[in-house]
Amino acid sequence: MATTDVVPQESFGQLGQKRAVVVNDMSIQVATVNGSGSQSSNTVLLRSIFQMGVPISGKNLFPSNIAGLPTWFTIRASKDGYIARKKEIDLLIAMNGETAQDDVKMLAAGAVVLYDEPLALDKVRDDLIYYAVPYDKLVAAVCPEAKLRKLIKNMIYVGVAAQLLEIDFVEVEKAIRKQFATKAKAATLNLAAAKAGHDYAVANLKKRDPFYIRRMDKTKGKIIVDGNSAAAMGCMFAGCTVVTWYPITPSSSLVETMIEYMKEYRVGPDGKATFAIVQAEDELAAVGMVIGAAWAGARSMTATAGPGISLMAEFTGLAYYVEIPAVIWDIQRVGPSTGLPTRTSQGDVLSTAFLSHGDTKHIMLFPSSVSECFTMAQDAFDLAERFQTPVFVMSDLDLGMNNWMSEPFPYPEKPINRGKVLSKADLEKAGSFARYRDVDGDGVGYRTLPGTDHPAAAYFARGSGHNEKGQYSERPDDFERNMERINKKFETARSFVPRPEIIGSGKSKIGILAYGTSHWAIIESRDQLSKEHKLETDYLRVLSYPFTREVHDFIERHDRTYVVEQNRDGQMASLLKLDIKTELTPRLRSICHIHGLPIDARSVTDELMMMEGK
Amino acid sequence: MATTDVVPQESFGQLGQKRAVVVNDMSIQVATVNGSGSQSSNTVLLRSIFQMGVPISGKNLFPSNIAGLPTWFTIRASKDGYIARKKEIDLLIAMNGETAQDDVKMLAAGAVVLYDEPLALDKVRDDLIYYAVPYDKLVAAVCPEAKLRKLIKNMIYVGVAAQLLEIDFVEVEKAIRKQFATKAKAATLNLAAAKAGHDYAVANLKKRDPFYIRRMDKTKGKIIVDGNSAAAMGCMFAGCTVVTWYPITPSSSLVETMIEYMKEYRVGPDGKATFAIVQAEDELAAVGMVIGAAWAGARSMTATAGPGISLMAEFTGLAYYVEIPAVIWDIQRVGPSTGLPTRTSQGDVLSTAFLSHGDTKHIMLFPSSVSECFTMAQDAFDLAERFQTPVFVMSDLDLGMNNWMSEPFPYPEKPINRGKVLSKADLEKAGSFARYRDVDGDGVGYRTLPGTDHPAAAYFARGSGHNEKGQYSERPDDFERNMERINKKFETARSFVPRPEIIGSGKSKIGILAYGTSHWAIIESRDQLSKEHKLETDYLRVLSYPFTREVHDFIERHDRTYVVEQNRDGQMASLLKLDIKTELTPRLRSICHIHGLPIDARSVTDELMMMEGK
Amino acid sequence: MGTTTTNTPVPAPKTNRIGLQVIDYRGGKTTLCAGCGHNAISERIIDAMYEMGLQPERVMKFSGIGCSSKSPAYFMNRSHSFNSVHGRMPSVATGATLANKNLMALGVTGDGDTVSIGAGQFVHLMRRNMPIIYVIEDNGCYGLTKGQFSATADLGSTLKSGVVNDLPPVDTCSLAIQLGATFVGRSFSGDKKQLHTMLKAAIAHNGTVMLDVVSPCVTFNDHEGSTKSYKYMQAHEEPLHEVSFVPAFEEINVEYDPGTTLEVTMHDGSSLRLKKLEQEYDPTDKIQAVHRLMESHEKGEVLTGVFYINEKAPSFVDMLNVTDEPLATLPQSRTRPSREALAKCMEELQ
Amino acid sequence: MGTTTTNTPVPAPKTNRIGLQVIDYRGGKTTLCAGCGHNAISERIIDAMYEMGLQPERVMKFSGIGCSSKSPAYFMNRSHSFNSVHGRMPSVATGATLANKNLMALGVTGDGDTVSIGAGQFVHLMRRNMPIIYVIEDNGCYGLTKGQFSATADLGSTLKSGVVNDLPPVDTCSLAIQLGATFVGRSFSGDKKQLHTMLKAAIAHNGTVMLDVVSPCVTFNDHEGSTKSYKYMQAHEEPLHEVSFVPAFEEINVEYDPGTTLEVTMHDGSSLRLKKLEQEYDPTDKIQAVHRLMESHEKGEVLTGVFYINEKAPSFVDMLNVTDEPLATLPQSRTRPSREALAKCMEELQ
Ligand SMILES: Cc1ncc(C[n+]2csc(CCOP(=O)(O)OP(=O)(O)O)c2C)c(N)n1
Ligand SMILES: Cc1ncc(C[n+]2csc(CCOP(=O)(O)OP(=O)(O)O)c2C)c(N)n1
Ligand code: SF4
Ligand code: SF4
Ligand SMILES: [Mg+2]
Ligand SMILES: [Mg+2]
Repeated sequence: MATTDVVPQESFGQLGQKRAVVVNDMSIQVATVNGSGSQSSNTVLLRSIFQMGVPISGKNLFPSNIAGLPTWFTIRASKDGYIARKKEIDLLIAMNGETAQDDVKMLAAGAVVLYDEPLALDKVRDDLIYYAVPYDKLVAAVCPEAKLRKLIKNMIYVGVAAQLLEIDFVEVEKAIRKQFATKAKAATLNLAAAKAGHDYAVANLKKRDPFYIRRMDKTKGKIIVDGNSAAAMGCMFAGCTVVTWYPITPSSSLVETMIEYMKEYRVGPDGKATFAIVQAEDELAAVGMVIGAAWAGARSMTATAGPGISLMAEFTGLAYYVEIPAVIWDIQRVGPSTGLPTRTSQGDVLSTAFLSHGDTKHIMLFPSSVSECFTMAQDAFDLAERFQTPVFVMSDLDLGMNNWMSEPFPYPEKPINRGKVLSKADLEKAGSFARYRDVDGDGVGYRTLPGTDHPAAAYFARGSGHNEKGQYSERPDDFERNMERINKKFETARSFVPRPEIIGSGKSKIGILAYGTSHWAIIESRDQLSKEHKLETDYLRVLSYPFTREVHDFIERHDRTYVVEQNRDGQMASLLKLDIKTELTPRLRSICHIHGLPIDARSVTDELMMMEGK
Repeated sequence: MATTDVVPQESFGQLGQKRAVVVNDMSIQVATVNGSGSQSSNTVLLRSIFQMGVPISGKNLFPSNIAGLPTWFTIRASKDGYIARKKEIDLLIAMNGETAQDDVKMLAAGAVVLYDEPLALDKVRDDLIYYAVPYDKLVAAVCPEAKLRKLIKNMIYVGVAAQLLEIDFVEVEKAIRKQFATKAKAATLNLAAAKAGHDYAVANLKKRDPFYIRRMDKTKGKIIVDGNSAAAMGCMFAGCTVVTWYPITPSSSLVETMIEYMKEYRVGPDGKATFAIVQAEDELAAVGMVIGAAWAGARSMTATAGPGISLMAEFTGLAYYVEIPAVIWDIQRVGPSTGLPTRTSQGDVLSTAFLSHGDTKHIMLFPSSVSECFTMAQDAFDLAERFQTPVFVMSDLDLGMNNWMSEPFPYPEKPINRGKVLSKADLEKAGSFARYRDVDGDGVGYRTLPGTDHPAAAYFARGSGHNEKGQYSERPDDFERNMERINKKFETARSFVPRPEIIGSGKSKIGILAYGTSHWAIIESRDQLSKEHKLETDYLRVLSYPFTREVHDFIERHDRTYVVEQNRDGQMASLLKLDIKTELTPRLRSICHIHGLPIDARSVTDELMMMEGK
Repeated sequence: MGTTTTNTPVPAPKTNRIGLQVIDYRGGKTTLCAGCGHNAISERIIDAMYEMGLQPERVMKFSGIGCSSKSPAYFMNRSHSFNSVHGRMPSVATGATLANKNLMALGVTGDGDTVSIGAGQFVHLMRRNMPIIYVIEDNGCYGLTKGQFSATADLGSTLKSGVVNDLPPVDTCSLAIQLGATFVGRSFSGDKKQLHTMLKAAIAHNGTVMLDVVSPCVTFNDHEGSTKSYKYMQAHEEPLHEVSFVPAFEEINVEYDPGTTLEVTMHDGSSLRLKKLEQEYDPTDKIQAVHRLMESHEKGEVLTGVFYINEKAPSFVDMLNVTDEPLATLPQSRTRPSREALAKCMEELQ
Repeated sequence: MGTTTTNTPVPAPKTNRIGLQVIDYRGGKTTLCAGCGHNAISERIIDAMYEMGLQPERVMKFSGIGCSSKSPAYFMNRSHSFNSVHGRMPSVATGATLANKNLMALGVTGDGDTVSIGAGQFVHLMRRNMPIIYVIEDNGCYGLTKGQFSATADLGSTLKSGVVNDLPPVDTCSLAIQLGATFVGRSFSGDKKQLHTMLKAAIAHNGTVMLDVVSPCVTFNDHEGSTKSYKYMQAHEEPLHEVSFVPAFEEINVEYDPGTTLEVTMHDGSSLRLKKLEQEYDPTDKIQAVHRLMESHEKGEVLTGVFYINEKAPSFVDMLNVTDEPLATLPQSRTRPSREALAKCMEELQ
């Protein structure tokens, strides 16, 4: 208890005059060591706030390592519903001695530090608000089993923080029970730990900071889920039947979660599965299996990250040219090469658009939210089969592995569309067919599936030159005609891919264009620009490549369009330059972030204002 | 002999009034079956004309197959030195019954057909000039060994054609002796065959066509060679020490020729080699070995084609990010996928520029001639080591595998430049070093080679995030700084890569931009535009990516710049759009050819005039 | 007398048990070199499929890249076929088999396609025991790229140019056996009867069939100094036993002497009979099989026959326990869970 | 009494034959889990290199991607190191060895890196008998991606989650032997003495050394049901013999009984001694080695020791017959042919 007194009144005074209380608007950072089981405590703290009705987001900043290295978990609570990463930390929960000093140094004056007493962080600076907690003493009391203490310890700070922020303890208890639903003993232990923290705070900590969580009703009926789980569900409901994968961060959890869901919802009463999920030996094999399965008629997919995408280059060209549907999830992480495997990025956009040698162009979808991970799963399969070509869903680590709040996902009403497939009956009518003939003028030919019981059903799929019937051909005219038709499919796709989201009055001269997870920073930045700089902007969020009319029109309607993205070379801006009327390209401006942390609103606002020369 | 009479006077008359004789300006097409040994007859015919002092080029249009399918060999003789493919065929030597009818149908009226009597091609059209030759009779006479006849037969048409075109037979004899220098018996046989053809023509064929080859002196001292052999020599003289490869058309001959040259010129008196050439198990292994060898200090290279480039995507990203010199020859063929393996293309430009996930950009060189294949070999190694990054030499099948006339290659006077490598002595002075520190402000750090005998010499090369010293780091600032520095290398390279070739008065409003083998069609097309349409143009030939100032200035100085290339999507035009001032992009126009045959001047001229709206 | 035959009845064309003629199993005209071993193998495949009475529409053909990989175009035009990329056919065939396990998958490839660039996928195909017939048309070189050595070229064998191979060959058979394939053998494109019989047995097998068929490249590897030439094979082929096969659907019960002939009953009831030509050999014994292969390799003989067969092991598809209908064509009612299912998922996340 | 020691003379630090201390062979602080088998292997490598007296600057370290592939950062900081891409380290190590054959190449990798994504390059590295020491830190799973099964996981072994592995394991040792590696053995990260000795012998060998070292993943694969756990290994490790090693530079002549101990003289004069623990076993007999490995696998024992050694076979580098100096640093005078040479080339083309 003495600990709380060590904070000298002066230093508290130095914090300047009394600050107005800050309610439901803060970001909390928990600094721990990975493998120390802090995951569950953090989830409990997150859920407790969520259950108070306050919008939240949780981001885990973890190392590419299994145990023993620093990890930071950031919880943002925002009454306004801002869920992008916030640059400034308001409350630091310092549990990791190795980084504690730096963590504290990074804080802005007036921030709050909740620390493990032995770390004596209050010595570091005198412009912060400190609370010390003797975790080891407390944990010893609640957890007789010494070897469990390391894990339990973390739940104590949840109790302390809850008390300091005035989070109703019943919400903490509820969250703990949910977290350990299947493990009664763990639940009891953790509950005791949280309680101990809570009680300690009540007895020993004098509230000296302005941050409070107060009940509101902005999370009613909402769910919390990560993008990979949402994608897994989406693919399951999209009728996916063959899944192949090779483990790679941050995509592994997509398939691992899918396995669980499929086992539960896609196994018949006879115990037989309506799916096959195969762990391949590498990404070449994974995509090869996807292509083989799709050719034979399955809705097949794989999930990977940058290195896997690069390894899939040759096969992607095969699928493009043989015209085979394939759905590939790229949960982007920081490249090039191995890069930063546990950091987020939008760095695969350009190389994926033109993946493989020769002339190739690929359809890409850009989900921004967990609900889009769910809905775009079906879009991806429908588009892949509609246009008989690979479709890449470009998610990222931030979306895929972090916790996001969302409305529950709507049941898909759109029936599954398998595209142009000829049945035995069709063939009996037609008598014959030419696999690569543009019958409907949309560039898309009709295909047959192996096993179709008709002597004319078969065709020869080959990655080498072929004519309309799929027969081997080296004729210049056959080749040229075929390539132009394939290009036509891409043009046709423009009016089938998801249309962009456009926000704003449409009256501003300034446009902002973004995609994927950058969206959340833009939402917040536009308000900052408006509030702080009286700068109104229009905003277009790209959902797909190729671009639709709206994208062109948007750029045409604005003097300047800032393209905001999380890579070095302005990859989306590049795709735009290659696609829009060349007269418009001078209107594009790039704002790029490449440090691997989810992009935040403040940086966007500052950079944009700088470029506006203000 | 009767055969010649069957051409009725009328039909001959129909060819219109007497045409003026055409001297040293024609294109000859030999239609045969591959594997029938026509290669050597064609080379002999080519050389005979060459020895007459007439500029020539020879292009082999062969199938992706070993034996038994149609092949066309085109020889162009041009007093003006035009060596691009010519669309119209003036003299067809029809040896392949399978294609003879089509071959004849494709000819323009007035063309000449030299055919195998039994094919009775004179029945097909009556607006051509026919000569029939009873090859089987003739060959039987000169070649007792029945099984050799198939091969010898082809030499007969050389004799016939020589006589018709009035090529001095001594040149034919000389060419045959050179061709079979090591095979005395074959020489005698082939000479007899040529003579038989020649004598037959003298005795039986009445010259009724206007085409003649007359001595001139435009080939004195020149050599005939294919681009792959030139590249092989270039790499040998550039001091290459480690070569890895995996066979793939059209790149195999580059390494196979290099093996021969290296065995002859790079083996010491002790019988020990100053090189290692390894046939890898695939392209991933080939480029992996190149990277390992380059890291350890060797000048290493590999050669491949599109499918190999795609397979090298992941490793290329590693080399880019770990900053390892590597020279990769891409002898481009028609993609996507297997595509047309024996046809030419410039279709890998865009995907190679951004090969690999994450933000990557790669240096590319674009040879247009065999002499540039030779000189750019050293440029490639020097640049790779100067900038510690992969360098791609983008040749193509037309350049790599066809016969080109050239001045002899000059001995390289530029000393080999190994770039920034620290020796033991350097380290003793410095005491330590940081592998990835930008000491000189050009973005390029200093490297050490394994085996450097100094305790501070070692560094840890890794494809994961690292700081200046190469130590593992996930710090956002380390990553960002490093990526910006790598980008700086690319910017620095702009002033080190080969500068473009600029032709023209500079006064025209219209510019043409091309690269690689498209060059030869442009040279001719500019003359056509000028002569036929009074349209003067300026011309810039790009030799490298990134682009140098001159490229930007050229586009700025012209109202319109036509970018001519051999792919579907205007890949070079795309790179330009991403690089030049955005205000200039509206000035670019694309002219693209994708049928796999070397681009010809006439098509360029017609398309350009159409786009000029004339 | 040809003139007199006009009014004799035209004999009904010969058909197999499902009423198809051999022509129904034919493919396009080959573009391979005359005399190429690959062409003979295509012929054997046609005969075997015809005699086994498989419906062509129930067969999927797969290949990588190479002369050998072109051959699927030269047999069974009525079967779907996928000529994929170099060295990665196993994954494509695996995927297709997952999508429709009720069809027969036949992969035809080369030694380069398999053991050079394809070594990785080959290893894992064998390991999974996927129900796929994998035929290597093995000529010890890269035919389509003009005859460079492949990884099955024997130590000391030479190229036409005289260049000597100084790397040891990979024995695809002993590899396949150890890795998990359940029907492994070697034959020779020139050994009509043996190859034909082994192919029929292969069709009856459930699981991965790996057949390494020596198939001379007449253009680049049929010279003196080649160990994959017709000459060399005629001199060194060493049949382990005489194979004969009686399909399940055939009534005729051929007599055989159990003392000299070993009978393996296959899971569909067919029987594979191996007439001993040498010491005791039990083709169901992995260890012995590998041992024997390594031995004969040291002796420089090219052992042929069925080296290993396991009719009990479940295939990868069996282990996946997927529904009986092909996954490829399941209706939405089977592949999209109910509203209740989604509601439940959402609830868990609230 | 600690207080009294102050004025006793400080003993000179222990050094090896080239005057270096153990610390000169140390690396950075490990970031692997406490108790990870990989850490123990790093320690053994440090000791072996120290005792063999290799100059750290003369060693190149290579790895792919994985926890195991991180370990080169934890030993020998004074050696150049290349942490490349997943599954393709063999090619990188091969290239570097071509560039400088006079350095020692040590590759450290994992079972996933080697047998899953890396199977292809593994096969060809072994086949070439490149002079590289290739150490697999084998934990039967993908540690770095949180413990999925790798291709060395045994049939029936389980994940923590209870999921059962239904695919057969790949035995990297019998594969390596058949493919052409010339020094092949298996050890256990917990078997300090054996691993230490085998590593020293490995250093003395010329050609590919393939060591499969079972190295438990304490975080994901050290539970009941795992066959790569410390417990399981303690119970099932079956040493084929007792290995001891006498380096060439050591004078001491340890007595041994030829009746019970087999001595293999290595090409640098060192001697590897194998004290029989069982029936006759000749480690120079390929066929027997593979046979024995397959047998013990059927018995469910984890055989350890040096299974195969061939001191006669030339390495790939020997066969290339390259100049004695490293290719990497040859001067222009050696790598650029003369003017006359170019003139000759041009003449031939005229
Ligand atoms: C990625 C890639 N690399 C190289 C090639 C070139 N290539 C085509 S076929 C072939 C080798 C074929 O050898 P094999 O499989 O033995 O077939 P064969 O022609 O001998 O029957 C190669 C290297 C290719 N098509 N793709
Ligand atoms: C191309 C690629 N695919 C996937 C991954 C993800 N990945 C990293 S390590 C690893 C497996 C490592 O397993 P192993 O080699 O056994 O090493 P361990 O961690 O078990 O020591 C995988 C799949 C990657 N880094 N690169
Ligand atoms: S080259 Fe060889 S393998 Fe290819 S078709 Fe001809 S004979 Fe057959
Ligand atoms: S996860 Fe497993 S393999 Fe990786 S460091 Fe931890 S114990 Fe070792
Ligand atoms: Mg072959
Ligand atoms: Mg492992």
